[in-house]
Amino acid sequence: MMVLLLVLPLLGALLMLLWPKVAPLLTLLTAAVCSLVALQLVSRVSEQGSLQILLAGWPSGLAISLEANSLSSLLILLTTVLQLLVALYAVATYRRDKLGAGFWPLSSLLQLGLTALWLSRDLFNLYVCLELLGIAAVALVSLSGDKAIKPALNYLLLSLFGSLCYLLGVAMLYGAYGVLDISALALQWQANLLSSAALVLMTLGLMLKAALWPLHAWLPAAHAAAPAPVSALLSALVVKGPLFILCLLWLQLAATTQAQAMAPLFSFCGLAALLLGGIAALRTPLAKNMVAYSTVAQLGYATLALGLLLQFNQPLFAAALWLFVLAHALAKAACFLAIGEMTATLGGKRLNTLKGASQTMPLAMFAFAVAGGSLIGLPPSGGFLAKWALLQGLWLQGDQLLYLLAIVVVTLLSAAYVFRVVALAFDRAKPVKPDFAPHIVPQWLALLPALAVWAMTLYSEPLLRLLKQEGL
Amino acid sequence: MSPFWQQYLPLAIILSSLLPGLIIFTLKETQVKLRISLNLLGVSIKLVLVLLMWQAVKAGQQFYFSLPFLPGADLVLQGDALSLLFVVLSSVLWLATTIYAIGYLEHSPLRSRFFGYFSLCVSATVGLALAGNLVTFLLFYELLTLATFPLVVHRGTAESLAAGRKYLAYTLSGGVILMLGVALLHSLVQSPLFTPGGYVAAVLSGNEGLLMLAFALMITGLGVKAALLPLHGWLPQAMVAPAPVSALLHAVAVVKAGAFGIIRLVYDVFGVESMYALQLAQPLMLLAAATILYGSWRALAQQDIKRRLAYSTISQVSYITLGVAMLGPLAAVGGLVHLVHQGVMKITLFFCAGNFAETLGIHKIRELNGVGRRMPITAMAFTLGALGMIGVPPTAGFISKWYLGLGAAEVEQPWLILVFALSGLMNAAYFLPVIYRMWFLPQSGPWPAEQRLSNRFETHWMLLFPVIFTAILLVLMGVFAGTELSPLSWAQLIVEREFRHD
Amino acid sequence: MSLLLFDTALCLLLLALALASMLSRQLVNAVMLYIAFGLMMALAWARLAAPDLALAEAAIGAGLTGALCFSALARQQLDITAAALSWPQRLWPATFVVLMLGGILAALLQLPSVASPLVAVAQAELINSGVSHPVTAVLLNFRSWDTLLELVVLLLALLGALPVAPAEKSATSWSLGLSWSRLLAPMVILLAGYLLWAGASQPGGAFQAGVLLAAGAVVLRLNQQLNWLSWCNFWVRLLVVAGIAVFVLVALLALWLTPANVDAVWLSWPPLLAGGIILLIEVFATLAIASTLTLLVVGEPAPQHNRTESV
Amino acid sequence: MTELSMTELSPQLLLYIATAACLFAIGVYGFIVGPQTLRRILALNIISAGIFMLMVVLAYRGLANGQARASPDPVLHALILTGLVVAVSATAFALALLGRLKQTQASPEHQP
Amino acid sequence: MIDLSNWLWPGAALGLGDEFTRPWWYFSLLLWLLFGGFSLLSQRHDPRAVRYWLFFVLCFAGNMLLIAALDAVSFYLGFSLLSLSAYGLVIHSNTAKARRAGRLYLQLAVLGEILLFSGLILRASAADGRFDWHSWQTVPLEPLTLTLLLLGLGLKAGFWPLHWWLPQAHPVAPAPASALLSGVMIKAGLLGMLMFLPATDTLMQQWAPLLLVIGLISAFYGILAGLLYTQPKVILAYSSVSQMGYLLLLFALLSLTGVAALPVLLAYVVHHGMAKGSLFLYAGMAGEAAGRIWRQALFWLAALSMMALPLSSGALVKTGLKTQLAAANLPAWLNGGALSQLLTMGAVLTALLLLHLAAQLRAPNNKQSNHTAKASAVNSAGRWAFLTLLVSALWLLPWFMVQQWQLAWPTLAQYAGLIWPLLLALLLRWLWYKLGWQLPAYWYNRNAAVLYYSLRLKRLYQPVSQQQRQWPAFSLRPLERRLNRMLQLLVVATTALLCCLMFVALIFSAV
Repeated sequence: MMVLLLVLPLLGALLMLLWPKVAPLLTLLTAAVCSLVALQLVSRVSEQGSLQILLAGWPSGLAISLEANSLSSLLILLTTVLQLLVALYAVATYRRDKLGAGFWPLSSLLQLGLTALWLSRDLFNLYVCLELLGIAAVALVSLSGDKAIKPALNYLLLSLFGSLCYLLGVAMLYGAYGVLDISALALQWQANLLSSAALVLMTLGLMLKAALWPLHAWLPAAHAAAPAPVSALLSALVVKGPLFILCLLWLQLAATTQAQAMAPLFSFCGLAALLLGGIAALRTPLAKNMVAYSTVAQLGYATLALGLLLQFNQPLFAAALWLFVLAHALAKAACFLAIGEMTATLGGKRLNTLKGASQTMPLAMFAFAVAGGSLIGLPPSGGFLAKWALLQGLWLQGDQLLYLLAIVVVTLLSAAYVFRVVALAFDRAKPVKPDFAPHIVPQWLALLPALAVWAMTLYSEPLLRLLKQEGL
Repeated sequence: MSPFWQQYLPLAIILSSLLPGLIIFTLKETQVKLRISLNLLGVSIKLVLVLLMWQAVKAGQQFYFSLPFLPGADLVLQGDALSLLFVVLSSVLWLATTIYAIGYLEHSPLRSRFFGYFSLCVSATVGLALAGNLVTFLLFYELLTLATFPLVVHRGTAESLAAGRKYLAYTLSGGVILMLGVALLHSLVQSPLFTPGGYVAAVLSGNEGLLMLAFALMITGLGVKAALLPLHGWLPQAMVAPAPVSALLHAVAVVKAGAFGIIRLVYDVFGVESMYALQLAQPLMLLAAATILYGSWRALAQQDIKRRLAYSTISQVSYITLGVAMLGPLAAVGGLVHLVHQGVMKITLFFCAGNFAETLGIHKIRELNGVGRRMPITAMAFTLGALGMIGVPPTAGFISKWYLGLGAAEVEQPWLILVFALSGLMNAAYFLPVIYRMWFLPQSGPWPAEQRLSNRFETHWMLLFPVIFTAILLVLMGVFAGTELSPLSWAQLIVEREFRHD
Repeated sequence: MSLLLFDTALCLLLLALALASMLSRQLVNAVMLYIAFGLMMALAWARLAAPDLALAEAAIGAGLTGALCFSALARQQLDITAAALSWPQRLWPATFVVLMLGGILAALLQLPSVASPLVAVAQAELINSGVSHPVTAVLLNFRSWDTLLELVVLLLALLGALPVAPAEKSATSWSLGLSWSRLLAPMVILLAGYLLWAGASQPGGAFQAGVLLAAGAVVLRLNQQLNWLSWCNFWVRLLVVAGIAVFVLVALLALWLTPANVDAVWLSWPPLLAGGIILLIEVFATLAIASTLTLLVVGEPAPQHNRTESV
Repeated sequence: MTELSMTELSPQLLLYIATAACLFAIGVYGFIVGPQTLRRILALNIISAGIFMLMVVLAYRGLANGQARASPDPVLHALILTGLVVAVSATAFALALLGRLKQTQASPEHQP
Repeated sequence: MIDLSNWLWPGAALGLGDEFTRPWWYFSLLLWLLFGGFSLLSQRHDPRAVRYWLFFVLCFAGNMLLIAALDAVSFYLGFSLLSLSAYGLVIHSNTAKARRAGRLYLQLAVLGEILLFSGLILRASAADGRFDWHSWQTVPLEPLTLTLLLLGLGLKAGFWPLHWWLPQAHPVAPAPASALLSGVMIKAGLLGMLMFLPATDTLMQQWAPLLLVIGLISAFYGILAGLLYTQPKVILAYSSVSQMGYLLLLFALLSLTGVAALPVLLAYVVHHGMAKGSLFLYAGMAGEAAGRIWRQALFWLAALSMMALPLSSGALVKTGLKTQLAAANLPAWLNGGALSQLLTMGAVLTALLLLHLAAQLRAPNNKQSNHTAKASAVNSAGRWAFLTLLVSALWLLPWFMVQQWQLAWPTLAQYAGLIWPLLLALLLRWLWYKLGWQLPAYWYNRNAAVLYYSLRLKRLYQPVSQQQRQWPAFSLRPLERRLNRMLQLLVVATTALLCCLMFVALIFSAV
């Protein structure tokens, strides 16, 4: 089943390269089949526990090991479903938006990279996946033409730098312990200078790639420059890949002393990201930049949850961390699709373009607002679930008033930037006229993930249970 | 009633406004008839369902519907006496407001959107009333915020947008703080069903500080919507919304949601005994009293009709809080019954203000001179509403004030009677001049913007009938307070159930 | 001792070259110094008992990267010198870097001197791998999944580069270069074939062979030969994707061929057929790598064609 | 491990390891400072060269110790090969992007 | 008794079971009907007749309701209905003066309402939430409750020192309305006291002497103040203040005599209502009486009854008052004899005031009555007929009183005691007239200071213009720009710092 998930997008991409004319169809087909398979994988994993494969049947250590636990399978499902959705959106708009033919194979390969990343439990294989992801992402960003080249290049260079830092860490660890498999490594792990240095290097590299504060500077430009479906994929999925590896490292490998030493820094970075990212999102005059900064801010939640998890070892924080990731992925995809659709239709990239959008493009605006609700954490959305888990954890831990206060502030900040847009959309004084009649299908497609993130709460109990016990 | 209905009736009540609302969103502006009939269909189905539920609850039946949500806190809808009080209020006033809004917005743009959100807003309110535990309550509380925002900014002018932003800033902050409090309480005792007498008593010992913190947080969160003193700033600004919205906001949806939440919190979460044990009532009482006086005081100086009404709301809603905070049965009756009475009175006043604005273009109080002659029925309704607000018998307002006063004496807080007296004086001071202008002064000039809305009546019949309806209602509720159908006896039933376990 | 002296000299040279490349004012100098650095690096690797890697590094680090850099340089004004940086602009990064270096060095001192336990495992499993050269065994059997993904990365780079590639200017061919390249081509193919074959038992393999082939192809292409070698051509595309496609198809076939009583494992070759399968994959991978690299390099227009493309 | 002999590595290995680390550091410095994009790409290549060199040295450890079955670590070599291909792919892509960037902005490059 | 508690608000009940509510009810009904009939004629050409009748009927309903109320809520309903509707009557003429007076009236009425409300609440609560005021009789009063009730009801009753609105509001209303105000409505306050302040209560008995003194002061104050005005209706209003003082005195005696004074109180109420009503009616039509002796005779008949001429109802009640005073067990510091002397002196002054009134009625500037011009002969005759009816009823009253309340006819000695103050007053008045004593002109017709305070109050809650709060204009934008610039640097610095921190933290954790 895992094999199918890996092979299908790859073969699909190859066929697309050979016959570009059928590429959209093939993308849809691949994504749809993969979604079904992923769904099956999720159900199987939840029934039978995690699945492990040693590739090519070699003994552990020599072979690359893959593991599909419930978290991985959920993330795979998320990836495939979003891929399907974005592909549908792209099919609906590619003629209008002049999306390059490269989009189809690239997005399929991106899916491959992500799936491989979620499954892999081998440090070096993860490096290859990271590179695959990075290059695919940059290639996708550069699709939108000349204006995107500079951010794309910047993104590529920083991403490469991050990967190389990670690679150095891998090399050091391999030099020290002689294994690459994470579970094997965890058995031999010692907290010494070498492992610490390796961890620091890997963390730096991964933080850079995941755009965690303060290494986020490349993200807004790159995400804003990309075409709408690409931004959706990037914000929703790509930045989560390095984050996933980061969590793997710190939760499975790092010794308690190391984790404890690092936790406050993560928490601090998370809070800073939330605050500064939120302020930036509030002040930026450009629509897509706003959403991109919001990604920076929202990633702060994940960092914060990671920090708290390391500090207190409370399973609720693990649940919060992954719920943030899931909810943010869905919500941000909806946001980018909606904003992209609106800016494309209304013709302009400044936020002012959205003036009166509630009138001209009600559906897209509604999608944005609904997704924004999850970003803020309004019940009963996925964002709320995550925040709830975080709050529960903090209250249970006791005496964490500073964090609670900070959470209140940043929640309000996120509300401020979401409703800044919404309020603008309700401005009926001088609404911006659309350049052409708004298309209805893309707007619905933007609405779907937004609704999905609210529907997440229907499965909150199993989700919480799974993620809590899993916690990586 | 069959078990099926016992389970699904609460849901059906919510859906009866939600579904028409969602359908209305998709309608075109030109499909007026379809929209109106959908709206009215929803209203009538809801009324019938509520009536059924009312009958059953009176007979002592319980309604319970749940969906799995968070661990330890399902999404629960339950119909008990207290929730029915609010549900009945909102459904009946929804009827009035719907008709009013149809008339009010007859030729304005974006009506589908307006009515869609309008129905959403009512659904959220009803859901909030039927919420069976704190988490469900929180959920609908936030949904209410979201559903009302588009209504507040409906006009889309710079002023209304500013008001909308302020509204959001306040209510979302409140929501977040409430969420914090709910989470804290949840971490202590989970979120069981609302139970008369509260459920925190079990964990009281050793957790006093945390419980007090939770209470303070939740009151802060609820206080924003209930417009308690330092948190009331959004309410006067939100006046720029169209009249039906203001009416709904003030009478049913938003401020009442806050007040209702406080009732729930005090009686069904903490319970009287825990409130005593934690000594939480006194600060709340002080706060409410201060709000009452402050609201009345600020209302005096307002020159805009709706602003004056808004400050009046700030003051009047705190009567409910005060009644709850006094922790005596009589005061509780007063507070609960004021929930209904204030709603009916305030909606009447806002309807009237809307009528003046729509028919004659009157927004300022000084423009009201002699309006009693031009629009006698509306002016009469306004007078009745204002007298009710002052607490003049036989209007509904008197009944609630009477019970509140009795309650204050019962719990031996006679200074509260002074508060009521002062507030009553100020109420008179800001309402009587208005009445005076309407009836006793001659018209001072041409009306600012007169429109001829009807040949037969003083204004459009859809604007007039709801006003008449609510005005009559408010007198009937005062005069026939002793009957079984009156809110008063229902409030007594609730209080009896709440205090019986003591 | 003399070996240590040699090592010291080599290391110093490497450092000096790298530093000079980073600090030189002019980009042209930087690129040339970098190429020199790459060659030295290959030397160092050869010294460290990694001749196949040295081959690859020479081909890539010195050759391919250098060529790419030059062609990129040709796009910018070569005489551009960097504006002198102010002291704080240099000093702070330097401090930071030195601190970091200190940390890393301190950490690296703790490395154990023994080799990884995997070496023994790999040696033990080598007989089951179907090839006799351990590196090839690791690449195409033990960790073949990495290799497959690596091929995908290469393909991705091509896919990314193609749309952004600037329009190619028509370049006139140079007759001497043409004759040279005609002479070169069969030799290159021969050499590549050998490398490929050798990979099974000695240093060498698909990648080195692919790079070599690519170099030849690029030279020919720049001399207006092999004009069919463009992305628009279906067969070229087929060639490019063939490496991955064959890899995957063979793996699927192997999966299908697995007897029912054995657990089907992804990418595991039947022991008997392993050698043949690996060779098959290597052949196609070589072709794919060669064509991909060629397209990557000549996807850009070359204003001058007397570049030393051959390795 | 006593304080004096902090490491068990031979001087030869130490020399190469130190060189590799220094290369990494030089690359990082170049990446941070280097004002032109091309220089940064080169810096990345130097970084990767440093890392690969470290890996080569690590693979060489067994030989330096004079162990019986002398052969360098094949796994590391394979990793290096894979890494090299990945690095060159990325470099090629980066250069392609750079070329396009230069073409679009005809003006001299101004770096962030 | 009509029990409405299941129908209206809880505890609602109406009935006339009491010894004083029944006569009060009939008497009020009579006066209302009489004045109503009079209004039919007098307000015939009133352009705002509808308004007049609306408030008239509302007042009527309120008054009747409050008398018949058996529970506090009904009483309060009637009371507020009466108070608030009377506002419409006060400002009926819509002149600036009327509006001013109306404002003052309303301010005080609302204040009174609220105080009454608070008092009732406390009282009801003390009685375990029972609303039935009969059941309150045995519940002991508390000082706060008593004060609140006295103030609340007193503001309606209008005795000193709560009389401010009375001399302002009564003169500006139309004649029948003033008659009703003075004759019936202000008695509502007194009725409230009778209902809610049981005479047998201990606290009440302690406070009674105080009330008695207040009543006396009020009686004198009203007259002395009245003498300083020249408008007939103002004089009459002050006379009402004075008479309410007597009534308060009687109310106090009620506690001191153990309810024996109740018949006198009732009789006094009836007497005053009719007499004052007649005088107000006459004052409203004084212009038409010029030169018609019969019409003027009506005035004198009413005035003499007021002055307690023997055989008049006035004489009967004054005598009753003195008798009760003598019978009361006064505290030591109140000398019964002195009080009696004071009462006599009060009688002199009352007579003097009425003579002053008569003089003012003759004065030319007071003769214009507002509907002289329009009134047809028939209308006018009809009105005079009503007045005649009233005055004759007034003079028939003594027999009724004796019948109804078993008041004793005064003895001759008592008659003599009534006569000589009258004569003394005549003498004084004559002397005054003859000698031409005149107070300085600015002592007369002064505007009451309370109007000024009323205006101030109004300005307080209805500011003429809203004060604009000026916020200093400032923008955060430059600051933000600077911050952004700093942050740009900061990001780099933080990154470096973060790396170092991470490393240091980890090294320490490793060691």
